Amino acid sequence: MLEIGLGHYLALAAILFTIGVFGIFVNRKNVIILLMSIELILLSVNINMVAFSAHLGDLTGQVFAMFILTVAAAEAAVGLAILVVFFRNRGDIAVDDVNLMKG
Amino acid sequence: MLSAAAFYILSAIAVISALMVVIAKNPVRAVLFLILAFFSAAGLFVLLGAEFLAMILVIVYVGAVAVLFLFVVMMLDIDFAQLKEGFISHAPLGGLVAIALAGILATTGLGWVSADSATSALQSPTPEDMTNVAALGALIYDRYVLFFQLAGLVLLVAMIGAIVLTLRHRDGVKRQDMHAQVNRKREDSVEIVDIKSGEGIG
Amino acid sequence: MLGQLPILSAITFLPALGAVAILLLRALMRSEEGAVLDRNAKGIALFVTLFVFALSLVMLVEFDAGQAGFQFVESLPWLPALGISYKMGVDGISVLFVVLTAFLLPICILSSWKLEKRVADYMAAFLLLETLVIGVFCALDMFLFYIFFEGSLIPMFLIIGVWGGQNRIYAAFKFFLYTFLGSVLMLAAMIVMFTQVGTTDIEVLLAHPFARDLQTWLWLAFFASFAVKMPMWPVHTWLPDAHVQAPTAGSVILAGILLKLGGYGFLRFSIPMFPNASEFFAPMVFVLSIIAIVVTSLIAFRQTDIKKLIAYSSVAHMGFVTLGIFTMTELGVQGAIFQMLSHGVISAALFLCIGVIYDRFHTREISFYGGLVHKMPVYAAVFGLFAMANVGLPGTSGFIGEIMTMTGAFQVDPRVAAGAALGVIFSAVYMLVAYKKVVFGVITNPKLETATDLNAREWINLGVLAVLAVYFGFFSTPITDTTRASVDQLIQQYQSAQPVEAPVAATAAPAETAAH
Amino acid sequence: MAYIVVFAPLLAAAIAGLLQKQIGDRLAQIITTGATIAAALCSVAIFFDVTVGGNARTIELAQWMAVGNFEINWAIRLDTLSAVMLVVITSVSSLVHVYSWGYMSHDPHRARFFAYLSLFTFAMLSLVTADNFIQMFFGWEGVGLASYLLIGFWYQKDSATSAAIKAFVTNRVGDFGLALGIMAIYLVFGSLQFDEVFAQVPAMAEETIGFFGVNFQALELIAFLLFIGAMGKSAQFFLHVWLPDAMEGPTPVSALIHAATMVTAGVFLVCRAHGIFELAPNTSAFITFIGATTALFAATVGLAQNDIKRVIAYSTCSQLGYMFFAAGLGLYSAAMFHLFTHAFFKALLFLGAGSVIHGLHEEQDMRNMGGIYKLLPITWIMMIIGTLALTGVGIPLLGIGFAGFYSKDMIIEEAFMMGQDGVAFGMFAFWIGVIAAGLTSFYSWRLIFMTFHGKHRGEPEVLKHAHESGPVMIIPLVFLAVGALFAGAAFKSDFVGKGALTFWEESLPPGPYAVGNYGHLVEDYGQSHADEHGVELSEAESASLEAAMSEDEAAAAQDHAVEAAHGDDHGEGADGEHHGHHPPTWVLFSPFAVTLFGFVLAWYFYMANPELPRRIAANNGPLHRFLSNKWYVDEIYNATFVRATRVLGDVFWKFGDQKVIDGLGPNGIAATALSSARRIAKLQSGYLYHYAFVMLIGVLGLALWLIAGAGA
Amino acid sequence: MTVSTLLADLQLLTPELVLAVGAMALLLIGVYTKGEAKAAQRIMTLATALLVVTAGLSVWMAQGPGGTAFHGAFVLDSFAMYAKTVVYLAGAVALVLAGQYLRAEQLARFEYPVLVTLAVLGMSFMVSANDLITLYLGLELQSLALYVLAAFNRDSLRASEAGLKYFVLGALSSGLLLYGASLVYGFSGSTSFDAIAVAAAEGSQNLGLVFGLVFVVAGLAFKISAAPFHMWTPDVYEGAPTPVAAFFATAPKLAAMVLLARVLMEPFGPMTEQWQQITMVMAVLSMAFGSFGALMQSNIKRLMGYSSIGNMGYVLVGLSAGTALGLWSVLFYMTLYVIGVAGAFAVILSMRRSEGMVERIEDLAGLSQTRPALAWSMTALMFSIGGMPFMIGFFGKLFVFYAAVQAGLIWLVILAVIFSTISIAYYLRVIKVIWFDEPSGDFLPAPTGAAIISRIAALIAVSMPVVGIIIALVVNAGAGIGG
Repeated sequence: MLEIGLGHYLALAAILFTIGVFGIFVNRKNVIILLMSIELILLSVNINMVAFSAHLGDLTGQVFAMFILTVAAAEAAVGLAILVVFFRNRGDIAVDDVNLMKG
Repeated sequence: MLSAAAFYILSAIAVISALMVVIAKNPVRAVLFLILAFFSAAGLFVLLGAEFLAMILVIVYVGAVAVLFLFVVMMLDIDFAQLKEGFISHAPLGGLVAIALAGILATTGLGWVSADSATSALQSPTPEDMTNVAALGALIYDRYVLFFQLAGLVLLVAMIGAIVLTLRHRDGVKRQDMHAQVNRKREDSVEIVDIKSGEGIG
Repeated sequence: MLGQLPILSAITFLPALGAVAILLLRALMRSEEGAVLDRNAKGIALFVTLFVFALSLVMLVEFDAGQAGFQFVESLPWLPALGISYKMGVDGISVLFVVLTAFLLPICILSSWKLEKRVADYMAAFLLLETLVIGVFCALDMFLFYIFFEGSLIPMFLIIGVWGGQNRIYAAFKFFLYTFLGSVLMLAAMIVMFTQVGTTDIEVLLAHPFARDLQTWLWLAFFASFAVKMPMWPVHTWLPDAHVQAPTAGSVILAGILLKLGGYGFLRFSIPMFPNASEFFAPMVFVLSIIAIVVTSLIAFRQTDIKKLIAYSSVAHMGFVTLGIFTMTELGVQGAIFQMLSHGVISAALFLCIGVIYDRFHTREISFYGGLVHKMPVYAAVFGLFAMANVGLPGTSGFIGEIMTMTGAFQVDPRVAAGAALGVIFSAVYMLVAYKKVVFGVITNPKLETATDLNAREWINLGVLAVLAVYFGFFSTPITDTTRASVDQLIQQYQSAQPVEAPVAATAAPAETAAH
Repeated sequence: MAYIVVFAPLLAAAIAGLLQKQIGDRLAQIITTGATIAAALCSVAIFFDVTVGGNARTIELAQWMAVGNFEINWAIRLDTLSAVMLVVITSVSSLVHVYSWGYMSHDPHRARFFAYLSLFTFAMLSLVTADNFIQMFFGWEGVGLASYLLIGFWYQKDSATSAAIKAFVTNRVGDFGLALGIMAIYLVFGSLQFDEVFAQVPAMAEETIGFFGVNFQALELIAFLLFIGAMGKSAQFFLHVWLPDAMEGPTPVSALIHAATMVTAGVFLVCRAHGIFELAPNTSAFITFIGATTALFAATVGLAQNDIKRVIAYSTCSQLGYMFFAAGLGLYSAAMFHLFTHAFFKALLFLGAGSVIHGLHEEQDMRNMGGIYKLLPITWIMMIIGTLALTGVGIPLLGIGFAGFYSKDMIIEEAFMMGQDGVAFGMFAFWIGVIAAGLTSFYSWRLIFMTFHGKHRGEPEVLKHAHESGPVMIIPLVFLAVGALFAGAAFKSDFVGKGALTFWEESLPPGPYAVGNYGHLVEDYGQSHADEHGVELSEAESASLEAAMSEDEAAAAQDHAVEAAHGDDHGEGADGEHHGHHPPTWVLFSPFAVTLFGFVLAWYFYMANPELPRRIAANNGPLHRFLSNKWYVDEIYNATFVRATRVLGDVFWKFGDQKVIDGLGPNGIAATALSSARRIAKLQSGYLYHYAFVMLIGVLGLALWLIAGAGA
Repeated sequence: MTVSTLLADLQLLTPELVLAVGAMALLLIGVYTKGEAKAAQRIMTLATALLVVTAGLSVWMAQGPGGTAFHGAFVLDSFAMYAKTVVYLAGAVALVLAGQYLRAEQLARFEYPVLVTLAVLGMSFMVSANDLITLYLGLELQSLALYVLAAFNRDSLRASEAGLKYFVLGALSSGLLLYGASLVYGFSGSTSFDAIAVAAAEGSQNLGLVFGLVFVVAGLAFKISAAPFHMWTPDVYEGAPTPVAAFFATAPKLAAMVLLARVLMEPFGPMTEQWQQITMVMAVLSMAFGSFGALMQSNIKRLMGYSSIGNMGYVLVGLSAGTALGLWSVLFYMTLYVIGVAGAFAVILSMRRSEGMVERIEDLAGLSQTRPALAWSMTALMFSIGGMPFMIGFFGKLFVFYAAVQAGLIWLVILAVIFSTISIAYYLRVIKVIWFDEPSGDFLPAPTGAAIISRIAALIAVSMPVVGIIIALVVNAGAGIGG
């Protein structure tokens, strides 16, 4: 138990991942929180990647994680831009309000 | 032993702050918790020997992304009082599903076994004689140069996207136009007016 | 002479070319020239259909009735990756249906001569329909058959939906979806057959012995399609709606030809390809046929809408067809084919008859009419003739099919024949009562005072049909001789597929033999 | 010649029917009548050619159907049986054609009428000249069609068209049986040619057919099914309902179709297929029973009818009953004989009634007639002759009488003899025959008295305009009257007597009477072809009758009869040696006696005491009601079959088709699909967190599905 | 990596290079062109030309042998070549369709064609991906561009809502995909498809790998909008500008499907039995949601959204076969689907009245009388998408079903044919409105591009003889991969 191995990291990543997902579907307050939840998911993936990388002694995981970080940043930018556009049109970013189209 | 303690502390902080991100009422606090989570993750990366990624995480995420978040939160003039309160009716079910998911994934992780072929399949084994930064650098500029370029394109798209969505030419707003400034000619701006003395500018 | 000419392709695709010509013509003409366009569209349609009819007669003359196999075969590789080819051909079973279709189309066009609503589209739809239906009868590739078979739904859907009556949309959807659902199951079965045999060539498939268990499933899937198309009880309910709502010419085609696709399918696929399953299910088909004959006759008796009545009567008459086919005796099968052809003439004529009065008074309610004979004696006579033909009076073609199928059925199981014969009684009841209510009596409805008798166009249409209905009532051999060789082969093949020579006489018990 | 007989009427019908506008009524009448008369003349020639010349033959015309063994040809078969029918049909038809010139003179649709008449004639001819069952079926339904057209000739009358439908449909019920019978024949014999079938009959006696789980004797089943057809066409009990209603048609039609020709087709069928019926004793017994029942039933109903034509119609029905029980007992030649004579006197009666109706301006109700014999004297005389012929008046021992005397009494006597021999229902038939004869006498004379005698009871206006019919109507009556007077006497020998042995040749058995009395002549027949018909024969017959007479006294009281029957048993045994065939005298007299009784009773009721029947009618006792309502058969049928058809039709339609099939089928599925669509649309809530949740559940579900699947 | 190997590698990437360089060049040209409208017009034309040229280039490349580049991260086989050609052409068509619309809606900005070009570039990498990282980056390149395009009409609440939904859910799906990718990487020790295939053969029962598979498939299923990851589709189709929806429905679908097929067939080839379970479930769910969901729709774009869900279900039926036949039936179906949908959207883009664009199905009422040519085209296209015989779309269904039957998935096929009956009902509804209903008003003349494309697509839809050609192409393409 005290010996920290791959499994511990994977478990931690799993928990973070779940929290991120959970954040998406229980959140009705604020779309920004959704974006942050997504960042949490990506973070958990990165933890996985790095943990595997360390475990396997292979740098590919880290490279992958690096690109994930890059993309995540890009995603954040686009996401926030869309959010801003939405806010300008709507004047609100409560998740509950995003349901003009349905059925 | 020490690293075990560090792992537990850092991961505890990460989990708690992640939870706080999700449940915080105030988005600003959520962003701050996010930053905290990133910091602890960066610590974990250090524990795993991925120093470069740890730094990137702090610099890119905390320095850029999280700040961007903060900026947007601030910019969008949201009346936080109006934001709808509390968790919703299906939170219990959602929580159950989440716990199930987390349980399954964590169990899988704890009992992880890699394929036998994994060792032989490694594309870029960690070199012994290089620092993490150097090793990564050697990889992304050589073997993974394609990805590097692709990532660049992704960022380009993000840039175009952000601009195309948010950039507006508002009327009545003074903005700097380098091109106009540089090409400005005397004739455009200066008018020599011959004023007879004593008559004033009529 | 025709050995080199792709006459079947010509017959099949000329109408489609005509349709394209009409549509192109419209595209080229200005919208204010609507009347001219309409006239031209009618002219093209009539010319094309008549020409196709002439071609079909040429084909019939060239057809060698003594030969059981397919003739005028054309084969082009189409999708060689899957063994699908463009293969056309006719044998004794299908050749007459081609002629029937080609024959009825000019009549449809003529009967729609007075149409004013969207004439170009109408004519194009009918021409397309002709291509598709003739294609069904000519196709010698399983998927080609399916393409034509299903494709025919499209123009018919439009015909019912655009030029139909009050409730046309419901009827069109019901027609389309009902038949579509049946057919897609057939498609699944066809795919299974293809995976089994590795070809879609009907000629090859005809010779392929399918495993017993598989036959059962394949048979059921094909049955789902053909039974709906026939239509057999209890999947017949689309037909009354479709008929009632369809325009006259639509009803003519529907009753005259489209219903025959099911029967043709049974003869082309179910019986020869799945002989064991056919034998196994024959009792079920008999029961359903008898129910169809008796029950729908009774229902027809209660109709207040004359078209619906004829529609139900069609269901009953198709009951004889399924009955005859599944007796798997030469008499029964020949009778079934004859019945289909004869029904093609008679029901077409009956719908035309209804069309005549519908054109004049725009209602199909029986109670609206009465005493028409005073104003329209010729119409009354012609309508009477076809009513009697529908009843199956000897001397009309309606009789031959019925007596042959029933006699064939009697050879297999007298009970079946007895049940079917009941329908003969009921058909007299509903048909004569309806005829009386429409034609006889005194005119009580003042609107009928203005009625005018048949005009020349209606005369020609009905006259030609009447001559056929009576001629084939007295001389059936021109038809049965044409079909004989192929039917004989079909039955021979069927018999040889049975494990033990099934006792033909007395009560055949196919269920037991098939169970082993 | 045969072509002329069969096709002249067809051609005439076609011309008159299709070109009626172009050629006009007059020409149509001439063409049709001419054609029919030509056919009649030719058929007489053929009759002699066949019977005397022995030129029975079959002319093949064309192939009709040919599928495997199912080969059906159009043909004209000429043998004695069909020749007899040809003569009856064409002669009566010609007379009716001529008669119609007068009767229909005011009708605007004469051309159509004559076309129908000729069409009917053609159909009937094709029926009797068929050489296979299918062609016979063609004629069979063809006459049904013509009958339908003619009954409904006055299509503006609802009752007429309804009656036409009733006739057609009831006939179809019979045809149902006939068609099945034909199919059964094909199953058993593998052919439908008369010759081929009849040749095989003896070999098939043991064959059985499974039908609804029961194995029937094939021949019994076939015979039974054929007889159902005959029942329909010949209006036998259960299927008789159409005949009285058919009187809605013009009277000449009734004479032609519903008296002389079409209704006898059933008898013809049984005779034609006698080979089968002979080997089907049970069915024959059934035929006897039905025939006898019909004879009695129709006679009783005839008692209480007031419509002049209906009375005659029921009379026809009753007489057909006679023919059938004769056929059922195996007396085919006797049945044919009665058919032959009946054609004349019944046509005479109908046409006479038509003359009355015509004279009284379409009055048909006898209650509104009376006392007109002076106004229509010739008609009156003709009707009397017809009635005498129908009631079979004749002098028993001398063997002299009207046509009906020969044929009907022959049947009654032979029935007695058959009963004696223990043939099923023989005695039953005999007694019914006797009783019905009395009833016949009663209603026939009732008709005469009510129509012609007593005070006029209708509108006086009518009486003023009442007139005798013109010569064109009277002449046919005269011709028929001649037939009614002499047909019996002239042809008895050929049909049932000595001549029958050679007359029928292969087409019918000559009958027990002929065989019993003249069987020994058969051997001689081969050697001497001498012309021994006619007088010589009837002399021999009367001699034998005289001999029988001497044994018993003229009185024929009922109580006496029983004893006599016993006594006769012994006598029969004694007679056995010389193959004599003689019923006891009381049997010979019994029809005569009851006929007389009937006449007296009718006279008492309608001449002596005319108030009595009216009071009976007014009292409306149960018996009267029962009879005047025709045993309530129509009502029962209405309550059962007609109603059931309606109700079933409605149930199958509104409940079966609309509720169950459409409700569960297309409409139900459509509704389910639409409600599913609505539910799915509701699932598509538009909320991000729902979508995310679904995705997550999806991943989780798929993962678990896979793990569970892999584990299982 | 030496320069020579780099050059050799880059040779295989010729179309991508052209596209990437071209896109950046376009960006520059756009920036330096005066006048927004003029820039948009010019870039639109250039971008279309660029895509057509690239398509030609990729056809030309198809003459070559192909191969792998960058240490196996990028593969160019016949499968990829075929898919690329179709994707480029679909992109060009999307641009043609967009031109007049954007001008009319005052949305004409030069970034639009640039974004489309970059998205196509992303797709190009997707179909050539032979490594998880290529896969991810290609996917993200495409997705980010699409997110922006969805919200391109930034003044429209609907469009921005569509963009937001698409983005959030898309990011979530990327997260799922990445999580799966990480597990796969952790199990197999490599991100290369070849190495993964080796590992998968070894541990097809391994829980971690199975989870990896599920998560990766889930992430990709989102892109093809297969149920239960389909929920975004109708909303985004409805909300996004119509030409964007047209683009969404064509090229990205094909690219994602090809990617999914490759992932399943190559790295996870040894796990066919496992992923068959997933694709079958997704196929059934997609067909069900697609058919039922569309029945009650009144917005034609939304209807197309549901239609695409359903159609992806049928494709998954073919994919579930897991055979070479299944693979090319997928390619074939997708090709026909892309043609049909492009044509259908061309018709939708022709639905303009003086008051602006209309997109209710009811607005098509009486089209057969007002615009017969358009009506016949739409009829043919609807039937083709619905898989009705005598239209080319039928063959798509025929072959996916055939593949499934051959693989023994007969029950799946029976379910599929039943769903196809339900789905034909809503295509029929469109046809009903066009033909049976009385005209509710004429449209303005259709934009030239849309008119041409709708007619060409309709013509292809009814010209059954050409099926053979397409089949020959896809059979050849499908032979490129498979395991």
